[in-house]
Amino acid sequence: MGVRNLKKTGVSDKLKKFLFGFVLLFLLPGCSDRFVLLDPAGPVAQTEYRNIMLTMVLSAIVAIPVLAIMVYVVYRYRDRPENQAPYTPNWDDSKILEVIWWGIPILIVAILGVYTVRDTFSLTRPPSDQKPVTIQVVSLDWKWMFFYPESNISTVNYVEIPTGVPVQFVLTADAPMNSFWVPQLGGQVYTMPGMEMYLWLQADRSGVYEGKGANFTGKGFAHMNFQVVAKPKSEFEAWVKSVKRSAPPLTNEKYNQLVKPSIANKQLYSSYPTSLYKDIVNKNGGMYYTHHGHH
Amino acid sequence: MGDDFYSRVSDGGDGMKTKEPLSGKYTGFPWGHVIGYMGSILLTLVALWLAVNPPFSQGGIITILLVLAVLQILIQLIFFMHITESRGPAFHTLAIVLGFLFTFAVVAGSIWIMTFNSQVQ
Amino acid sequence: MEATEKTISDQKPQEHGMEEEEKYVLGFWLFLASDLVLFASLFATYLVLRTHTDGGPTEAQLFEIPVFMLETFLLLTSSYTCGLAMHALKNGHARRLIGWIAVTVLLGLAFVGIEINEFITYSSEGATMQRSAFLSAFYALVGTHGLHVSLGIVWLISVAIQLMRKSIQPTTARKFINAGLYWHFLDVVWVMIFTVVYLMGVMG
Amino acid sequence: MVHQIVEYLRNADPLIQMSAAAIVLTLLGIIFALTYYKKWRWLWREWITTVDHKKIGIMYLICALLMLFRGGVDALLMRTQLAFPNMNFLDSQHYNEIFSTHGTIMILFVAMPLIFAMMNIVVPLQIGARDVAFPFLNAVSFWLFFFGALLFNLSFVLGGSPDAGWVSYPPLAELSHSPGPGINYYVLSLQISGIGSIATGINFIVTILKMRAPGMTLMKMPLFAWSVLASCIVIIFAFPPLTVALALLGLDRIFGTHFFTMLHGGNPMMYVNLFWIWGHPEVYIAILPVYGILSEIVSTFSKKYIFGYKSMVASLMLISVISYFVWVHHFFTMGAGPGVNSFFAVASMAVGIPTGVKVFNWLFTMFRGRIRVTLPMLWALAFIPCFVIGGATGITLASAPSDYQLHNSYFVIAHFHQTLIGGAVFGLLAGMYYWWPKMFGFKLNETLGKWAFWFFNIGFYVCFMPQYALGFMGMTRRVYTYPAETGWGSLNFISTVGAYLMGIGFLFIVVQVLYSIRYGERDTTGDPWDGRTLEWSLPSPAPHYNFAQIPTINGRDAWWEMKQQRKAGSLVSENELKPIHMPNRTPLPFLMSLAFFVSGFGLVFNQFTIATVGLIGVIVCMLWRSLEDDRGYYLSVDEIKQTEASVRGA
Repeated sequence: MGVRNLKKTGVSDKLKKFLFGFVLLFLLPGCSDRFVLLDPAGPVAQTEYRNIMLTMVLSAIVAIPVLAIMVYVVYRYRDRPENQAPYTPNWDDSKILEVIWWGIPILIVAILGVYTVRDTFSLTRPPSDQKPVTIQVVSLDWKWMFFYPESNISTVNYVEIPTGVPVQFVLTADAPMNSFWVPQLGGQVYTMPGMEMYLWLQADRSGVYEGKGANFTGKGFAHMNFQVVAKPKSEFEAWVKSVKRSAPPLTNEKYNQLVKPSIANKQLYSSYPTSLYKDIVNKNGGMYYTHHGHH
Repeated sequence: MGDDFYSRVSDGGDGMKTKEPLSGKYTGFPWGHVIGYMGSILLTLVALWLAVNPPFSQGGIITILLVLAVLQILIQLIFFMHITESRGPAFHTLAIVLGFLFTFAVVAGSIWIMTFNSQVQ
Repeated sequence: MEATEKTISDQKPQEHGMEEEEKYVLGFWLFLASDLVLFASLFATYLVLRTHTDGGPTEAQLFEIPVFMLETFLLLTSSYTCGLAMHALKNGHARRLIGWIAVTVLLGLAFVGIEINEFITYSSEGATMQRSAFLSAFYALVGTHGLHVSLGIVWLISVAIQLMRKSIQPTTARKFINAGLYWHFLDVVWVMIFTVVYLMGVMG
Repeated sequence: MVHQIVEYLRNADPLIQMSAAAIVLTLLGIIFALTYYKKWRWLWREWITTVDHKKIGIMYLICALLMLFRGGVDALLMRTQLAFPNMNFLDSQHYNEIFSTHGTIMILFVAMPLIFAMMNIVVPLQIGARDVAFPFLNAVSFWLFFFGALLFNLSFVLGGSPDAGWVSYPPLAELSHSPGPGINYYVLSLQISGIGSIATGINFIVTILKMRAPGMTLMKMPLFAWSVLASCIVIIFAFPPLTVALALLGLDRIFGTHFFTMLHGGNPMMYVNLFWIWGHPEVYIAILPVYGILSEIVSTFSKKYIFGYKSMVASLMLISVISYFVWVHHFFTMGAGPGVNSFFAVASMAVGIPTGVKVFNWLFTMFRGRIRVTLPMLWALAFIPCFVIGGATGITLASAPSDYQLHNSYFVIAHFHQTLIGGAVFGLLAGMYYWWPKMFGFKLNETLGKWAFWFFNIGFYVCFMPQYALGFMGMTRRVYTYPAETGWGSLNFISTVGAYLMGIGFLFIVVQVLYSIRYGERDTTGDPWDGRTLEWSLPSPAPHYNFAQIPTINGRDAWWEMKQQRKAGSLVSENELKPIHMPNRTPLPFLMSLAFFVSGFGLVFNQFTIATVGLIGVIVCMLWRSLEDDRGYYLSVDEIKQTEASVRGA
């Protein structure tokens, strides 16, 4: 995060130092489990976490000295009669200095650029070699619908995934554009009507991870939260079986109810019409795009 | 454009015809315009012929069509809009060049961004 | 980027010399550069949406070669006659100048008439602006150009009236130069519409 | 339409009804005061029909400060709602309207007019010109901005505010999901003021390129003028995509087309794309002139030439071009593919290079200088650390993999407020304090100014630093409420406290201005800060023709060098005076923009008759202008002598 304003100014200086310390306290990794971005639970979130830290550290390498120089300069060259510091009103150019401060940012951007490109490409590939699970996601007004094409079960605002296995979320929307975000597992991808988007996530440890819609969609937007429960593969499979056994089926009529703007709680469905997901994509313009899962 | 022309108009309107033109092309037959017109008609016909009877692959044809269009635009800019003429710094040329750069950025950029995983044809 | 030393001097009141007129011409070029990007945005929209026909008419089904070729020739020729008008201006022939402007205006009117007829034909075939995203984008792009041409016609007429009243002076000359630039610029845009919309359209 | 409006007002929240009543009362009060003090004629002759760039600049400034007040109240309402978990101060709909109008107003009706105010007041004075290149067009720009802002603000009381965010993404902003007139207001008011912005861009490019005083080559031009040039280049190329995006959204909503709809092949992403082709350059439009302001202030109050002038010019130009190649970083998460994201990520980071160079150059301008910490310098000094941190977090957001996590979180909110408040607003306030004596002839009170500064500054950090942390806690932007279990409560509360501190800071500025009108130190020299550029060679406020005699320029920091050469005395030698040609005042810009407003208002409610009447009005005004023979008038030498004698207090 870099250093805050450290200007030399008596009492308010102390105040600012206090505030800075205060903010830093909240930022220290691990000091609270609520800093979900600093507590990645899978390889995707881990890559993104490292990228965030790298950019911050490299920016701080420039920012902190700049602020230090500023404090020093303002202190040393104040316009006071007794100030003995040199005064060179016509000195306005230095090739060497110019080369240095064009050079430093170029160098830093070059380093960051390399890592950024590397990570950007790597994030489009599955995070591990395990056989992946596919889950289709539809954002609605104002709820999240999940389909498991491999086992034909469906859920609302609740999704279970096996740990240690890459999960390919295939996302679309049957409502205004939203964004699918599970901070502890990895970053977002927009859900858009008629488009199929792909997002690889993986949980390496069991747990309950909060997910949310991150792109504004109107009145009920603030309530578009869902839970991601990661558990070992065997438990996950047992859960799928229990849903198939005990939950009601999702019919087209029921889905048409769900599409209407409303806020929903967790729901489970033992089956859904097999063409439902494809129909959702196509009715909103899916025919204009070639879609491809599993790269 | 037409900067040198201005100096003649504004240095006293009545002296216009008697004053020596700054370059010969302003008097007599408008060769530049005729050449530009012929060129643009020719380019249009060639483009149409290529589009109707494509002699090879579509991608290649589209590239050629775009090249022909750029030539046409250059004809308009040079023979009719006289973009190359100016006295003093050619700020207007700079502006138009920037305009074309950003035009390219908007069109090519949008296609690159928006047609990812979309059906182009 | 070194500038010219020549700037406004006190000797010539700035509003009455060539500097004033030069400012207008530079300003107009800047407007054209900006307008170019406006068309770029419309082209980008068209290119992204051209396949989104929603089961409705496609480009190849709609466009007719004789119609858009006629439009193209009318506009190219009007650009040429506008150039001849400029030639007349540079030689100080006020009457010839007004004559060529009149020819240009007539060619422009013919162009707009044919375009309106083209749009009416399409609409009567069910290809309205509300039918599909492709058609929305088509009408937006070609229609914006047509609107520009119509404005150009009004502008040329107004310049011609002023030329008839005041003959050639710095102000009227500048007004015609800008109107002429605008007219040629519309040809530049049309060349791209001809290529990207019509030719690539009939290629299918 | 009338029915719609009455229905809306009857069903509206009491808060809105009360505000509507307050607005009506204020208007009546203003009308009464103008009539009672017989000021209508004055208002019409001196302000509404003026084409003087200085007066237009002052009108921009007043509007911007009024809009800042409204945007600020919006901000406080939002922060109040978010201060605690599960608050019921505002409902979801109300909150959505408020954050949408807050964003739109702050960017388009505060940042832009503040920039235009500085440009208008300073640029001609700084380059030794008597006005801008096209004074008439300049007035048109202002009135278009004014009526655009008016139309936007009307939505609050007449029919409902836009509620789809300041970006108004479709399909949320389409008729299918936002049926009321709110988004129409958004589309049309931005369209109207946007036309004015493009015209301003063209106007100032021509002014700067063609109207500099003799001897002022481009490389001797003050950096503020350079920065305005860079900003205007961005304006003329970035605004057209916005025009198109809004026009197409408007066509969708009013004429039933399918550019961005969900059905019939529309593609909402294309709006997002077009919007940000404008949207990102837009923030550079706001920040580039601030770089110029900083350069002027730092140089003046360090009593030194700006360090690395050529570098500064090069970096301004570089930023204005690169800014056009970064727009995708606002939607990296749209899945445009790793190639696209990589290109735009690296381009976005590359903007940091020239920006970093500028900071170094400011530091080395102060190095071995003599620094006077006056009010403008204080704000400039506060700008630097704030902007450095904002820039650093910007680098994080530019890196696509980081952005996947931080996008749409409070981290983004903190980042762009840090660049737009800590950057643009701090810089513009610095500029306002710096040029205030030139505008009005008196200085603003230092003590009150320092109170304002500390409240605003400390408030800023208290408000926005916690928001970075909230981003790391996964708080998404635009939520109107959050449950207590999230643990976001304490930091949100701190943030709200900060927002109120900033509010107090703003009140201090208001008090400071009111106090100083009466008691502020009068500027009798015209050069209260020991300035370096030409505007300080003029009396404060400058006479309406600016320069009795256009000076000849020999070097950068022209006035500084003149002062070194001739220690005292006026620059004007009376015998060399010549009559000055001035443009006439005209009601046309006002009337034409009013016609635009009528047309826009009609379209908001799908009333095509009203819209057509407005458009006809616009065309009539244009034709009138084209055919009228307005040659301006001459100020005689005697009049100039008299004016000079009175303004210079001789």
